[in-house]
Amino acid sequence: MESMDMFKEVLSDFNHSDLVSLQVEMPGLKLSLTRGSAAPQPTGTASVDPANVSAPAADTKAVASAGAAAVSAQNSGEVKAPAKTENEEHYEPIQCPLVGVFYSAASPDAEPFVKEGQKVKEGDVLCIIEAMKAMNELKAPYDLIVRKVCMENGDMAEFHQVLFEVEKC
Amino acid sequence: MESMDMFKEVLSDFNHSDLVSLQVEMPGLKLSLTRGSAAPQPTGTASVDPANVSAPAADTKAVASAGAAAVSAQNSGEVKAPAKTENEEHYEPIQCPLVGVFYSAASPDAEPFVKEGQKVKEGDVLCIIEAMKAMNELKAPYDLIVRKVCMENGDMAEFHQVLFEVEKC
Amino acid sequence: MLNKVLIANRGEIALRVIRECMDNGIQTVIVYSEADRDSLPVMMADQSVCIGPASPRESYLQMDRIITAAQLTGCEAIHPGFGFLSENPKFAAMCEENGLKFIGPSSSAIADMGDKAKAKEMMKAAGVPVVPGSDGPVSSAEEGKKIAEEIGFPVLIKASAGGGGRGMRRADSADEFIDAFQSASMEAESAFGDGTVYVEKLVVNPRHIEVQILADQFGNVIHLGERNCSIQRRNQKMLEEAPCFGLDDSVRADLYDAAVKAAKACHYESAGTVEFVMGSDNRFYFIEMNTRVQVEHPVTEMVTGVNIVYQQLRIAAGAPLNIEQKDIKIQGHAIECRICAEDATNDFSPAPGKVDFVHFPGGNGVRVESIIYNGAVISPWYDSMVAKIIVQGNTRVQAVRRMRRALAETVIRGIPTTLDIQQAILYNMQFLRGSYTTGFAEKELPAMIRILKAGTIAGEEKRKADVQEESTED
Amino acid sequence: MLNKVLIANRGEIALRVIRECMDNGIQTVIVYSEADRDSLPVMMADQSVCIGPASPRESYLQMDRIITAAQLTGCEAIHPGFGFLSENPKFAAMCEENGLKFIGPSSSAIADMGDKAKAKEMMKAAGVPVVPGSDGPVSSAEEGKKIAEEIGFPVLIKASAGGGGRGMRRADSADEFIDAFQSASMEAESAFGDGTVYVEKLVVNPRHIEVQILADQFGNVIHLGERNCSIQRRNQKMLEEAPCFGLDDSVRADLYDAAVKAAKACHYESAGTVEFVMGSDNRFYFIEMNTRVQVEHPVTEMVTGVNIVYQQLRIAAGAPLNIEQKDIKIQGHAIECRICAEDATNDFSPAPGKVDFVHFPGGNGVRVESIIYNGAVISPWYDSMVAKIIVQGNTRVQAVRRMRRALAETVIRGIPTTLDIQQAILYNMQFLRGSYTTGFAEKELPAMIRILKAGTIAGEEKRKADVQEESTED
Repeated sequence: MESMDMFKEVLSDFNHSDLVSLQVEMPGLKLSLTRGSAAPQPTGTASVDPANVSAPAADTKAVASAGAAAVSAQNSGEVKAPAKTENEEHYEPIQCPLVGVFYSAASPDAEPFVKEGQKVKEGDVLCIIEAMKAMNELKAPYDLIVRKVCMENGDMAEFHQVLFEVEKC
Repeated sequence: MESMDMFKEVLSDFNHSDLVSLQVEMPGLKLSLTRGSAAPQPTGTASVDPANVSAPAADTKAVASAGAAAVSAQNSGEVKAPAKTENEEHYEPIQCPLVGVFYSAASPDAEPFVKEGQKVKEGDVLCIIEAMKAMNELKAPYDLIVRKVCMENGDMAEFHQVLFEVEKC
Repeated sequence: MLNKVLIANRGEIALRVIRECMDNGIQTVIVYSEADRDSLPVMMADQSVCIGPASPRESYLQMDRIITAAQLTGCEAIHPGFGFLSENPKFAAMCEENGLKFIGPSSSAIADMGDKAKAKEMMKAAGVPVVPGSDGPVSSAEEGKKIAEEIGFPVLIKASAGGGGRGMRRADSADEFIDAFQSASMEAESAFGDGTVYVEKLVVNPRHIEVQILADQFGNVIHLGERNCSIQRRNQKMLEEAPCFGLDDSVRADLYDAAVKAAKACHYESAGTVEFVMGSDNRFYFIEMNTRVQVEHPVTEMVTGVNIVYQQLRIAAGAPLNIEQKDIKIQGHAIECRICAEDATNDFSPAPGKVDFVHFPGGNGVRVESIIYNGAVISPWYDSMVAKIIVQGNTRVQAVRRMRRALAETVIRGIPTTLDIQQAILYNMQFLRGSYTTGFAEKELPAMIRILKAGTIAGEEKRKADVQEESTED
Repeated sequence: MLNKVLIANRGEIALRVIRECMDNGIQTVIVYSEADRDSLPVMMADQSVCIGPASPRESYLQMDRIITAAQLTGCEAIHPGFGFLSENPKFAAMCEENGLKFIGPSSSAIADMGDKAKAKEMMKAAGVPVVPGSDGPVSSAEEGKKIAEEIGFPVLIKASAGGGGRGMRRADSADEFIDAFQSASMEAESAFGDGTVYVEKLVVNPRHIEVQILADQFGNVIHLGERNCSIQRRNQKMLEEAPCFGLDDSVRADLYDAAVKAAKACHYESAGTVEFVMGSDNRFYFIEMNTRVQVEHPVTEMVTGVNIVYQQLRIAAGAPLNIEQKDIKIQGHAIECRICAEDATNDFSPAPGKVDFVHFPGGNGVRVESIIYNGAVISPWYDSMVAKIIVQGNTRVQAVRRMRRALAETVIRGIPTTLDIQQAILYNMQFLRGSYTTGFAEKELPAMIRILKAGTIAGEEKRKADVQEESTED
């Protein structure tokens, strides 16, 4: 991203936050912002940087987590996906490798292949994706615990749509 | 993006924000802005930067020339109105009040009404603008010295085109 | 053809004329006010001359400066666009006197058509239907009643000195007439110090139908069919279509005949429009003639394939018409939506400002006329129209769908626009039936605006809720 | 009409089809690769289905996934656009087998026309002129000479196993033939291990002329006139016009007749194009039939007023043609310029990237087909064409001027484009004469590119000088 784009994004995030000040350094940008009006400015400091005002934050998002000082910008690009919580960090997505219908069980009456919380061995069937009248079994790529089943039985799954969130064992 | 464009964008964003101060560094631009308003600025600091820029952010030009801080790039891109030099500061433009042909003299053989360097009294004729077959005398609005004649005899003059640069006496 | 033309206008019509000149190898000079220095027409024209400050009175209406600019830049002709000086007979005369071709009719035709009373008289003489009435003051209630019985009820009794609806009464029958007459006259007396009134037929549920005319210097006059411009808000047209939906061909033939007669009666030259008011009985009456190109001319261009501005330039160059009436075939249906920088949810208040982002529609059957671009600034000094979007379809239904699609494609950010309200019109049942009258805006807009407002607020709250949900999820 | 259509394509042709569906109340589903997630067609379609990563092989060519997506979203038909699967008989057959209407001809018509030898045979049988020749291997030089004398010189002797010009010789007369034959055969033997050669007429200074066809399911076939697509660089068309300038009406009649015969011979359905090569003697020969909509279809739409994609949809829905041959009138002249993200000054190397700013032309007679917008990213994975600009004028001269104007209005920043080289073509004398051949690009482009380069460098230096001057003035 170009510096100016980065600047704009940071500024926009800042404007939409209720931060009092923000300082950021990333490749190509070093920026310091202070919102003033009523807020009495710190006085008598040496390296003023109206910085270490801690960020309250109703509306968190990227910038708010800047807490200390610098957005390390690793999730730059499209910050669409909100930062994950501590727990979710461990979960891996199991994505659909083609386009088809998601079946959670072998037949309408059968039990689902897997349930949330279930431990699954590498190679076990997770679900079936039907495409062009062919039933494609999707197998666990490694030992895992199913944390979330993201689809309903019979849903259409797109390429790379997340079917399960799992925890590697 | 060129420095001046970057400057303009940052300034515009600043103007549209409710920031009190802003400091930014990016390739080609290092800028520090402070909004004057009433807010008493922090004093007694060593790394002052934003502080003593007193320019009220409303007037763009004022800010651009904002002494201390950065913007070294004022010759870039399309700086339509280049900053004036010290001397030119004194010169006032005499603009064409209508659309017509500029005549520097009363007739092709006559001496021009005024020459560069000439002292002129308020009310003296500076030139004639012909429009719709009418000869409109343009008179000196005050005592002045003609510093520059900007038109050739017979040129077309647009509305508000600068005809002379003059020095007020 | 002409060699060099001065455009004495601004905005999209200036650009329309400049483009047409470029497409035909004609050099262009545009005059502009200081507020329009960075406008697209100024960038596009071969030459430009600043003629004054933003205020139209001091720039676009400065006849001397414009004529001088034309002369000094070596132009042969002046295209006045619409608005500003386009229907000013004095300006047309000044052009004539200064050896400049005014691209439009003669100053006398403009003057004749500009004088409403005279125009009505001329039209009547030429056999063009005009709103029937007393043709002047009525001395007594009895005389008025007799006239009213002749022209048929309902009628309006109007103060000669009147305006703003004062001194005006409606009478639906002979029984009501005497009372209505006296009441109108008394109100006129007290309001204007003059109790004189006249009687005129009241056209119930009128539609605004107009016929496009082309006429050359040799007396050849053809028409290019009609337009329905009945969707108007405070006399400002919002949406126009061609042809008028659901009109009998016999009514059309009469309309066209009347329009051609009107043009011939005033020895018309160039493109012009004869405007009629049409009742629910499909009887129509001359209102006025617009002696210039109109905002909505593209819908006619779309359905006839005739380039009206090109024809104006040809005619001004002294060429005879190169199309005959029999060449004119109406193909399909066209609609124009005027997109204005106005806040429909705030009484359509003009909202000038900077266009942060713009994206226009494209594809088959879609035409855009606009001077905005990314970063353009809409000046508060002039008309609020920022774009015209015009579509053509094989049928009216296809045209409506295409317009919905075209508006859906259009993105204008930074200023409020009438895009949404136009889209709402395209889903309105009265509009879809095609038989709407000039009462459309008053009757239908309020509900649409309520929906827009609700939509906007709901959208706003939905967004807020989403944001909250997001933060709680975190 | 159809209710729901899947578009198995991307870029401007996907948008073209989506728009046409919207304009006719047809729901749309687009399939897309991960690289196209933020593309305009994905935003515009009613539904979208991601079918794979950027690589076309893993997305746009994944027949199973596309068919599955169509079935699961309840589509009745698939529009293949051009390129990708549009001329793949297997895909068309798969659609047929899965109860989906393939919007195009039958799989067998695609297969027949895709097999060059078979197509040539069918055309010959149908009385369509094909390039005359030995129609197969020639056993001896003497036999070859006899054939050459029959079809007339100049001829080409070509290796049956050949390619890339090896094993190919030209003979301008009977005298030269024997030597040329032996030399070709020897070269073929050493290059391909197979000395078999055949003889074919050499078309000197050929033009690429093609005829647009529409055919319904009931055997009705009409043509929509011809296009001249002779300005090609490495077999990529750059600029197309309709009609072909300076063709005799008798030649036209023969062309149209041949094209309709060709379509009938393969029981064609939908829109298609019959391509011919035409010599300087105006004799023409069938090359191939494109069994799909073409990039340049808008020029035909502009001059005929027939909406080709709409007709495809109607025909696919099983409707008989609603236009007859006699309804087709060619009005004026149309030109299309393909604007590609390529650096003409660097051997037309594709230059993907982000579009920082875009401004497209508008006004009467100008049409834009493009998926770019401010901030759009041109992917390196696909075709470099970013926009088509199409204009129509009353005459070819007016169309040329209008295109010059339209290109001048167009601003695309952030990526290099072929805008400038297209503008240069519009000022090229050979182009203006209208009689250019497929040799145009090779002959004329180098000089234009030199001028562009010089212009760019000069412009650059001028700018630098200006800046310096400005700074010294300060």
